[in-house]
Amino acid sequence: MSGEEFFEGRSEEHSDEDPLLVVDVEGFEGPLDLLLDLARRQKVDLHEISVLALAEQYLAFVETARSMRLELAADYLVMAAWLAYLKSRLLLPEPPKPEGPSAAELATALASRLRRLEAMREAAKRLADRPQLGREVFPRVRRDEPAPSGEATFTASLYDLLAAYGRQRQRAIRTHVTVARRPVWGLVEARAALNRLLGEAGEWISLDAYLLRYVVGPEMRATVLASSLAATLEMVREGRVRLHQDAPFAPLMVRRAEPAGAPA
Amino acid sequence: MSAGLAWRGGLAIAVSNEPALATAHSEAMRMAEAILFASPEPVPVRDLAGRLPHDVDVESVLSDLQRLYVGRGINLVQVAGGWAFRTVPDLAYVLAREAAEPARLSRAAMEVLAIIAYHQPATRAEIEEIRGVSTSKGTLDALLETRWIRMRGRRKAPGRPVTFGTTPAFLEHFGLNAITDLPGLDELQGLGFLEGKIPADLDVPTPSDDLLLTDQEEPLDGDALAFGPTPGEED
Amino acid sequence: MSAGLAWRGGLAIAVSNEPALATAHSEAMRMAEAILFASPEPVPVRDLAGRLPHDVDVESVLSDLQRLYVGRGINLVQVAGGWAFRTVPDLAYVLAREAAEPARLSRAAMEVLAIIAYHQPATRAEIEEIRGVSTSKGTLDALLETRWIRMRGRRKAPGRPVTFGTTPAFLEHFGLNAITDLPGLDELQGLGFLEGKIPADLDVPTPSDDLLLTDQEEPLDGDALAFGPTPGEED
Repeated sequence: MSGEEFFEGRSEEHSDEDPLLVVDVEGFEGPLDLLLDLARRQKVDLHEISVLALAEQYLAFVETARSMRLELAADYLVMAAWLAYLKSRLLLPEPPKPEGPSAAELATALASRLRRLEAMREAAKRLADRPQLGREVFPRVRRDEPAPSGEATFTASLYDLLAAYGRQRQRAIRTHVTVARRPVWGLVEARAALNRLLGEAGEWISLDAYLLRYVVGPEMRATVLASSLAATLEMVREGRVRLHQDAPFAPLMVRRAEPAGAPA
Repeated sequence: MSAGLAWRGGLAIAVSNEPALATAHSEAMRMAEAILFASPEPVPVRDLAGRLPHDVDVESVLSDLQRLYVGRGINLVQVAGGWAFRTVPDLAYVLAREAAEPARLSRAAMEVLAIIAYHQPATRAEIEEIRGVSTSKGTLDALLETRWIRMRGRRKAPGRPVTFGTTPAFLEHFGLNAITDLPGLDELQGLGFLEGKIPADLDVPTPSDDLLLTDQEEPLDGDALAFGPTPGEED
Repeated sequence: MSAGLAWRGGLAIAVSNEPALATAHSEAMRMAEAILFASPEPVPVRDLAGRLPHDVDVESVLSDLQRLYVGRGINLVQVAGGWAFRTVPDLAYVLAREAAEPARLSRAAMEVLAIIAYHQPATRAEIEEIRGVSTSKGTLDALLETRWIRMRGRRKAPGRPVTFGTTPAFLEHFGLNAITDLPGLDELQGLGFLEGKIPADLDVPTPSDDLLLTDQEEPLDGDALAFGPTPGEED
C-alpha cells in the first residue's frame, strides 16, 4: 500500500495555515519539539498522527523560513532533509527491498520518538511539580549552636575542582586572539548531523542530495559537502556507517552499519 | 492539639502492662527525634539503629514518631534513603521568605535532568537522541552545579562517553526516597520509553543511581581522556 | 504522601465543637511550628505575629506549642529574645557526633588544588605561572591540612623548589579511580567548564601522583636539605 493510503493526506489544507507556522524558532527546543507541536496541531491522539502530513507541514515551515531568509539552526535543516527523504519514500510505492525498515516503519518510529519526547516532557513536568526542598519544603537550618572543635574535615566536590580548573584555563584561552568566524560547517557538526540522519534510517540514503537541499545556502555548499564527506569517511573507519558508490561521480550512498539490536 | 493527645497516648503506654518496655520505647523516640532534628542530612535507618540502644525496634520507633507528626507543621519523611524532618508542603506560602529563592532551571535543563533521572546512566548522546537537539554546554554545567547530577563513569562503547546519573542530593531535593520513586516510572517503563537504543540487548531499563557502575559502564578512567572523547584507536 | 495524611489530620480537627476557632488556632500552631523549625535564628514574637494571621493569639499559640513538646526530644525554648526549637540538654550525649561540620575550601585554594591535580608534580612557581597570581603560603598550608596534597620531593632545578602532588585521600574524596580519570580539556569543554576554541598550545601534561619520584625530582630528605640549594646537575 502506498503512503498516501496509509496516512491520510491532509497536506493541502494545512499549507494554508503557514502564517501560523511561521513561529519564532527560538521558542522551540529543536526540530523534534517543533514536530511535536505540529503533531499536536493535528488535534488527534499522538498515536494517530499522520506522519506524511507532519513531514509536509515541517517542510513547508522550513521553506517559509528560508524564503523569509530566516536562519535556521543546522538541526532543523537536518531534520528537513530526513523528512524530505521520508516523504519521498512514503509517497512512492514501496519496492520489495530485503534490507532496512519500510517507510511505514520509519514513520512509526518517528511517531514513537515524538511520543517518547512527549512522555519525557510530562515526566519533567511532574518532577518539577513536586514539592522541592528550599521552595515548598524546608529543612531545619543549622543555627548558632557552636560546633565543638575537633579534627577539621573538609569538603569539596569534583564539580568544584573541575570548575576551578576550567576557570583558570579559560583565562588562558581568553588571552588568545580569536579569528572572525567564517561560515563553515565543522566536522563535529557534520558528524552530529549525519548521526541524526542515519540514526533514523536503516538503509541506503543518498546523503548529499538531502543535505545539500536543506542544510545549505549556496555559500555553504562547499563546506557542507567537504565536511560531510570527511565525517562520513571517519565514521566508516570507525565502522559506524557504510559507504557505497555505484560508479565514479555517482551519488554517494550511505547507511548505518547495523548495530546490535537491529533486525538481522 | 491532636498531636498532644497522641503524645499523651504514647505516655499512656508507659502505664500499661510492660512499663519498662514502654519507657524504653518512648525514650528511644525522644532520642530519635533529637538525632533526626539535629542532623543536617537525612539519617539512614542503619545509622539511627547504631545510635539507639541495641534492644530498640527502630522501625517501630520511626513509625510511631512519624505518626506523632501527622497533621502538624513539620513531618517526618523518608527521603534519599533516610529519615528527616521537613516542613509540610502546604505551608510553603508561610515560609516563602525563608527561601533564598533557588535558581529555577530552564525548561530545557529540567528536561535534561528528567531524562538523566529516568534513563540513568545516560550519556550526552542518549539525552540528545531523545530530545532531538544538541545539549548546550551551559545546560549540563548548570545541572552539575546544582549537584543533582554527577558524572558516573564511562559507557563501554566506542568513544567511551561519560555517563551521567543523579545524586542523593537530587532525591533529597525532590523529596524522593529512592530513584525508583520517580513519578510515573512504571508507566514509562511499560511503554518502553526507558529502553536505551544503544545497548539494547541486556540492558535492564530501570534507572540506577547506584554508586556502583553498571556492567555497561567503566570508571571515569583513562588516558583516552586526555585526548578527548574520540576513541584511542589511532592505528 | 505523608503530607496528604498530615492534611487530612489537620482537617479532622475541624470537626470539634468550635470548628472555626479550633481550626484557626491549630492551623496557627502548625504555621508557627514550621516557621520556627525552618528559621535559622530564634524568631522574636513580633516577627512571628507578623507572619501569622492577624486574629491569632500568638502567645497562646506559642505556649500550646511549647506544651506539645514537653517531655520530647526537642523542646521549644526562648532564647536570645526569640523562640527556637532545641534538642533537649539531657540527650546531648546522643548527639555528640553531629559535631564536626566540614569546612569548605576557599576559591583560591580550590584553584591551587586543581592545578596541582592536573599538573603534578608542580612547584609553587609553576602554580603561580598558571594562575597568574602569587599563591599565599596560607593557601598551601590549608591545602596540606586537608591531606589531599603532599610535598612530594624537590625539582632538580635551580633553587630545588618543593614539588606538590595529590594523595590517595584526594582520589578517595573526589571519587576518582586514578588521577588520570580527571577529564581532559576537550571534555571540560563538553561539560561547559570551558568555552571557545582551545588553542593548540594549551594542553595538560599527563598528571602523575605516583609515589615514586619522576626523574626530574629528588627526595625531600633532610641531608640534601642540609647542604642547601645546590643544583643537582653535577653528574
